[in-house]
Amino acid sequence: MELRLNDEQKMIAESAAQVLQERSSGERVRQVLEQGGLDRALWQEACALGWTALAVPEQAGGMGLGLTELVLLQEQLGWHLACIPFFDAVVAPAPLWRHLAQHGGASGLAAVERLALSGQICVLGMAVDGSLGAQAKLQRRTEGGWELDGIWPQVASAAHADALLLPAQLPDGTYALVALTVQASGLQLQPQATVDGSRSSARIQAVQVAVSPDDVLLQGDALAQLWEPLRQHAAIGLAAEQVGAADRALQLAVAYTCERQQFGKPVGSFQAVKHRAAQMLVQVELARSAVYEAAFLADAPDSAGDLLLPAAQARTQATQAALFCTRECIQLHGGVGFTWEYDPHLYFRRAQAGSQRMGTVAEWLEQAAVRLLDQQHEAKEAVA
Amino acid sequence: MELRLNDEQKMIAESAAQVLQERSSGERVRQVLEQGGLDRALWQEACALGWTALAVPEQAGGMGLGLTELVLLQEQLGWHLACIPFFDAVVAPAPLWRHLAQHGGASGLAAVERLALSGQICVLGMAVDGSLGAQAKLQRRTEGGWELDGIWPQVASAAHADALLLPAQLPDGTYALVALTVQASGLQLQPQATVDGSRSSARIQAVQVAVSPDDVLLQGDALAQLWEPLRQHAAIGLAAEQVGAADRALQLAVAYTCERQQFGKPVGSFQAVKHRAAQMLVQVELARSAVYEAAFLADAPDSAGDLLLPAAQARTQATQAALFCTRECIQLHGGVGFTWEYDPHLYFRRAQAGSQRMGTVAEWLEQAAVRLLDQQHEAKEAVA
Amino acid sequence: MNMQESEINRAFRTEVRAWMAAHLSGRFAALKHVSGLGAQGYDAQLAKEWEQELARGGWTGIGWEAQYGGRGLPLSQQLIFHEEYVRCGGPGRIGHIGETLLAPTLMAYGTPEQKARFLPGILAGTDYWAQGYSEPGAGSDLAAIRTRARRDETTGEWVIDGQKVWTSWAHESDWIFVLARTQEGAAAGGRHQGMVLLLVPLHQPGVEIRPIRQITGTSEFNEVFFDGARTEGSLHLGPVGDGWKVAMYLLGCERGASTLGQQAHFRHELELLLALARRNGAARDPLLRQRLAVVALGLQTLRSHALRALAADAPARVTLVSKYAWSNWHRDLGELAMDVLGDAGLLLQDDADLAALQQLWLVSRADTIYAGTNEIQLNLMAERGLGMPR
Amino acid sequence: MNMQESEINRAFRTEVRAWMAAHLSGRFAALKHVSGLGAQGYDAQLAKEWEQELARGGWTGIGWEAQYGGRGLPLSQQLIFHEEYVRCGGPGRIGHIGETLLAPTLMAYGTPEQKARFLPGILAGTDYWAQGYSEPGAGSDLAAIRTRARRDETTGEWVIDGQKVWTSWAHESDWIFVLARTQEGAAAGGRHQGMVLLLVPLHQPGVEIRPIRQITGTSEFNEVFFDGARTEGSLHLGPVGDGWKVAMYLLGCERGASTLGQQAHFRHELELLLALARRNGAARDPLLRQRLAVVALGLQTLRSHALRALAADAPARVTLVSKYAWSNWHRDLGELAMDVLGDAGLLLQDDADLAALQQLWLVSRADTIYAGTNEIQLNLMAERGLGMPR
Repeated sequence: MELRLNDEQKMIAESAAQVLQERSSGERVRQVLEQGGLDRALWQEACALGWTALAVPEQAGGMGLGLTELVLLQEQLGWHLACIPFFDAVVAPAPLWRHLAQHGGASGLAAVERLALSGQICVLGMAVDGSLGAQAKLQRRTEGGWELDGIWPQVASAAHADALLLPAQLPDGTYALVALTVQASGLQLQPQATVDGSRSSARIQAVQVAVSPDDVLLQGDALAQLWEPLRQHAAIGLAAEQVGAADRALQLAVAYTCERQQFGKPVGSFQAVKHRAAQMLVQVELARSAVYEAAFLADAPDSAGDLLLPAAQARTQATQAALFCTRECIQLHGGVGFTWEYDPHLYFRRAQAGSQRMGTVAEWLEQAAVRLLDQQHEAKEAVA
Repeated sequence: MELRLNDEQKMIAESAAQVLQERSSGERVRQVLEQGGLDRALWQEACALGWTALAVPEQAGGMGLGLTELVLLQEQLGWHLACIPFFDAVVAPAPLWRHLAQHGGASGLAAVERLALSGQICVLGMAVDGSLGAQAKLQRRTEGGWELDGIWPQVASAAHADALLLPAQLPDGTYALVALTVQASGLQLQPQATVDGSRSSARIQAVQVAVSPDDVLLQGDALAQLWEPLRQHAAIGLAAEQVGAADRALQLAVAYTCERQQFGKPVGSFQAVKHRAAQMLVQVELARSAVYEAAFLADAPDSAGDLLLPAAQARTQATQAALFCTRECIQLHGGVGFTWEYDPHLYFRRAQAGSQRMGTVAEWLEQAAVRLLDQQHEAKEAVA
Repeated sequence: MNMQESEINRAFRTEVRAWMAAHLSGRFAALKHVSGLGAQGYDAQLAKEWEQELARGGWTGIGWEAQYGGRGLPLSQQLIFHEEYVRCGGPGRIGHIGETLLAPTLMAYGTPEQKARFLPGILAGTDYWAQGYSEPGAGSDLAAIRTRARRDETTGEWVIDGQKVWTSWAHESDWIFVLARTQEGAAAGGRHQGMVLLLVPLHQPGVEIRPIRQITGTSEFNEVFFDGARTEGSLHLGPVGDGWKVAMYLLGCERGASTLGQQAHFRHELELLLALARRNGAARDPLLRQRLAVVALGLQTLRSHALRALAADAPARVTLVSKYAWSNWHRDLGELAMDVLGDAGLLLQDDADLAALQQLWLVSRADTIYAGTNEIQLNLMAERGLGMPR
Repeated sequence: MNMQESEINRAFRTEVRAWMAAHLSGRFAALKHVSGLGAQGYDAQLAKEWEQELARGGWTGIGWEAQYGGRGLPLSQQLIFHEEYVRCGGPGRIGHIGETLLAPTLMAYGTPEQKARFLPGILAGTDYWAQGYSEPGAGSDLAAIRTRARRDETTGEWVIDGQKVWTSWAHESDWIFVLARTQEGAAAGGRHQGMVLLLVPLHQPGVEIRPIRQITGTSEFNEVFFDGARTEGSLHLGPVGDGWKVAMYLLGCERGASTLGQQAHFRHELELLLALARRNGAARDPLLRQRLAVVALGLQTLRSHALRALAADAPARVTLVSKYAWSNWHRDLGELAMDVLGDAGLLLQDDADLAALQQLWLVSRADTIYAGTNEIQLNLMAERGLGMPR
């Protein structure tokens, strides 16, 4: 009943930490940031190591593991500020691949293999808040053909994508999810400069883009029903990244303050500094506990699929941890904390950007409040 | 242009501090609390010293001073936890006395003299949130007579009142304010046990209470127009009391931690303790600045009468200061902090009670937001 | 438990529920949901009889080895018991100092005679123990204790002089374990040397107990004065001179399965608050809604964290966080409760649920102070969890 | 001002506004509302010409005595000038280190020759000064400086070796005042002894200036390396050996009338934020509304507090609060700005107003660090404001 990782899970986390220590060092991250923000070599390594196939079902050629394993990897990637779009191209679409592999028949399996396992970067084109909310329309043009028109104003990680999964509205008002390569004729991808340089963004526009039936991966009720669990899964995955960033900010602050001398002793021996670091620790470890439990629950065999409260818990704890720890990391670095040369601001930017994605803390709390204060009440009254 | 007290104002504050040091010592307050919570001797002293007449207009026999002077006194009373209903019987009704003296003619002046200057405790029967909101009706019964029926569920300081100013609804839906002695036939006053034992409360009920025309002090538009400025004045006055309580909590914490020894030195020499005390100081002094400026603005000759933003500022800063400082005062006292014997909990109770009166912080912020975000915008658009 | 609960554990959970439903009834119904900690209407005599009822049901010492009369249940079932116990309304455990603190220390450090003499009474709910650690001058700095223990050369007895404070339930207890200074073993020097942990009967002329009135107006804690108090010469627990080490071992027993019981109690308080908010309209306030969601999610996180911290391989940086986290959460809950009460919170309420929330607001101020203040906890986390310099 | 503003002050306010409207136009319009502090598009050359424009208008040294070329205006009018200057969009003052820090120190400690030589250039906006205090190993602990100054026996000149850091605008300045260690006067011992404050020309071979790239990507601060740099033997400010005292006096000059200018700049940022919230709908969010009200009321409180702290008889516990209060308020404003920006905040914005809010978010992180970190401020408040033990 205790919340503990099994040996395989521990090994995944430890080996990822080792790989990233080597392949995504601070120096390397700096280099990649100057060159546009994508570490393609690391992405290829991630593919080679099977990270991108981790949660893809076995029948589709993946390893068939769960959110817990993704969370452990995503946490390490956050810790090392690894410049690969693991969240948008692996963690977020994972429930989609599972759905397609289980319910999509042969064409579904083929799509998963083509999009998730071919080594290309296939980004899920959610809105910033994790909703489908596209300003795009998909219309049938010929017997077997569709046409896509519209705008996706701000798609994270898209500037480096090879392929995109784009939501669009059907004539009946429901949504479809369309897979396209970035070379598709009529598709324009305009990279955007981001505050968090380690994660790209792009504005995407489609003008009369031809879409083959195979590229309409999912539509109507099936997509609508998948989306809420997918959003909750993704929120837990993003929370793991935030835990990693928060923990790294703590580690940087502790290391710096224990080395930096003022008034004849390490700054880290002053009680005010120690207490701040301890408060960061509280935030980090509570958030980690929340994220791990949420992932465990997602992977439990009897999981009912509804992860609203665990996701809300993971996201709110992790967002607060990341914001608090990265802010205090700057403060505890003193003067060098607000220089470009030192790393704290990189994590600070990441934390701020993360806080606005997949729903803000206030939005998750309101959703939790609906469940706790409105719905449970109604349910109880209905029973009574 | 600097914000500074004049010599007379300084003297008022200093002499009040001296009087209260002697007449409202910790020991005395304890004694009064055990005996019901009203220090009648101190009330009589307050009358004798002219404190209760401070802001009553000169033409009505008062001293004609302003909110600044009331605020200075109220702050001292809060600091010493003085057990007299100065807020509900002096500060809150002050604008009413001014209005009656200026616009109420001879009967108005007589009412002020009778109710405000006779030495009795005449409590303004506001709702807890400072609104008129009574569940009471005033109806004309005979040519010159009225009849009052209804309930005032929770009137602060009323358990010790000699007279009450009770709002009631007229048949046309507007309100009237009725003065009654507590002996009035048909008036029932049921004392309530309070969390903050230093401030009483009572449930009041009127059953067919006869009201003479002279006792209907104000009604209709005149009352409606007076009430909002009165509520703002009162909020600033209550904020002053909160500043006093916050400052006292700080003083108690500093005194205790500088005396208490652990690990071979005063607890107050530990940086964590010093920093907490300093954060209390920040809260106290900012709140004091906000309260003083609000009072200055209220007393300024060209004051337009609208004190919404200054009152919101004073109330939010002072409420937060009082809550923060009294909570931390308990914490910094360690084990003895949660005993009955030590004083911190008395201020803690007072701070919590104060936070719920005259509008909560959230309510004041929302009112300020309306002004800052909605109304100014409309005003600007109207001009543009 | 929501996750991977085995069939065996599910059955055990059902067993606990059934027993509680059958036994926490009749005269014991008055104890339902009464926290004990300075709570109004806590009848100590009835609570002791309830402990004996538990003992008869086999619910005391459930984790103890069979040789001590326990059931040797695994940690997971201990967790389930404590959680279900409180969920079913089980009252605050008046015997917990003996059962969860002293007994494991007796098992680790006690002589065979001490174990044989004291464990059965603890298990049966007939002997109650108080803790004699803090002193007026030794709170956060426990090593500053001054209570002295010396040997009576003629009788061999220990003679104790000094004063202890914050001794919970001393007025309802039979025995107290007292940390005291003695000359023996002090040769090595250092402020942690030369102490002894003594087992001392409370009912004797040399002991005076004075209640401390708390912020709530009630008294759970006491001052205990020792003026030539005596105990048998053999009743030191562990080696004389090494009392500090034994005392620290005992404190380490506090973190355990009963954590989940505490959290189940928090859950009960939270439910009271959510119910009030639904009733009085606070649930419709956009700001209070947010704060209610924060505490509700926060409690779930405390539980996740407890389950993570209870794992045998949990590192210090995980376990050290727990006390700070729950105590501050609980304090926040108390503050929120008063804001949800609103106007009503200004008056002392008769309604039991509302009164419980007001009590919570007052009582929870102690949570960040006793058993290591926030400040001490932060020191420990920084130094032991993060390796920062002293 | 809202309160009791005299006719004279009202007229003065009108005069400032009129002058600003007439002169902050044409080529100077590009400087409107540009804060200077690492802001994009801040043209240092134009900013210097603007300083000279101000000087011609009689708006530099307005509080200086007539003997130094100033207008000797009372504090109330200095406050009005600074407030109106920023309200009218006046840019960050590139000359403020010279005018508000060095000049008063020159007046207090300078020789007649030093005053005659340096004050006119500061007043005219032709000579710019940088501050050489902090070093890589001496930040919060300024007394740990290691930069050394010795006399060249042959020429009598001062020769300086060492490194300073966080020197604002060094690359745009002509002179720097350098706090350095010298043997002279060190006999008495103590780490604050044996220092000297030297006035040193920046344009010389022994001085190397390297920009520090900040969190914003721009560079306002520099490192300055002294490798046998030289200045005239007479250019020590105040007594040799007592440099610490002079340096502290200079820091004390930071608190002054220009506070209200800073607050007027904050007001401008706040207005940008409120306008954005009205535009993008954040103003309709019940939670963001509360936070917007908090910062708006908070700024008014900062102003109330500044007016109270500027009174001659304000006690230390009042004045010591100011820096901590404004810097943390400003940081909060930056965090709120990003939350109000929402999605848009993730992208680097071209729109000048939105970009200014993003800059604010980054730049304000420095506010709680430079000129005494939060931690140092809290120490000072506790020790000097509350008399708590060191």
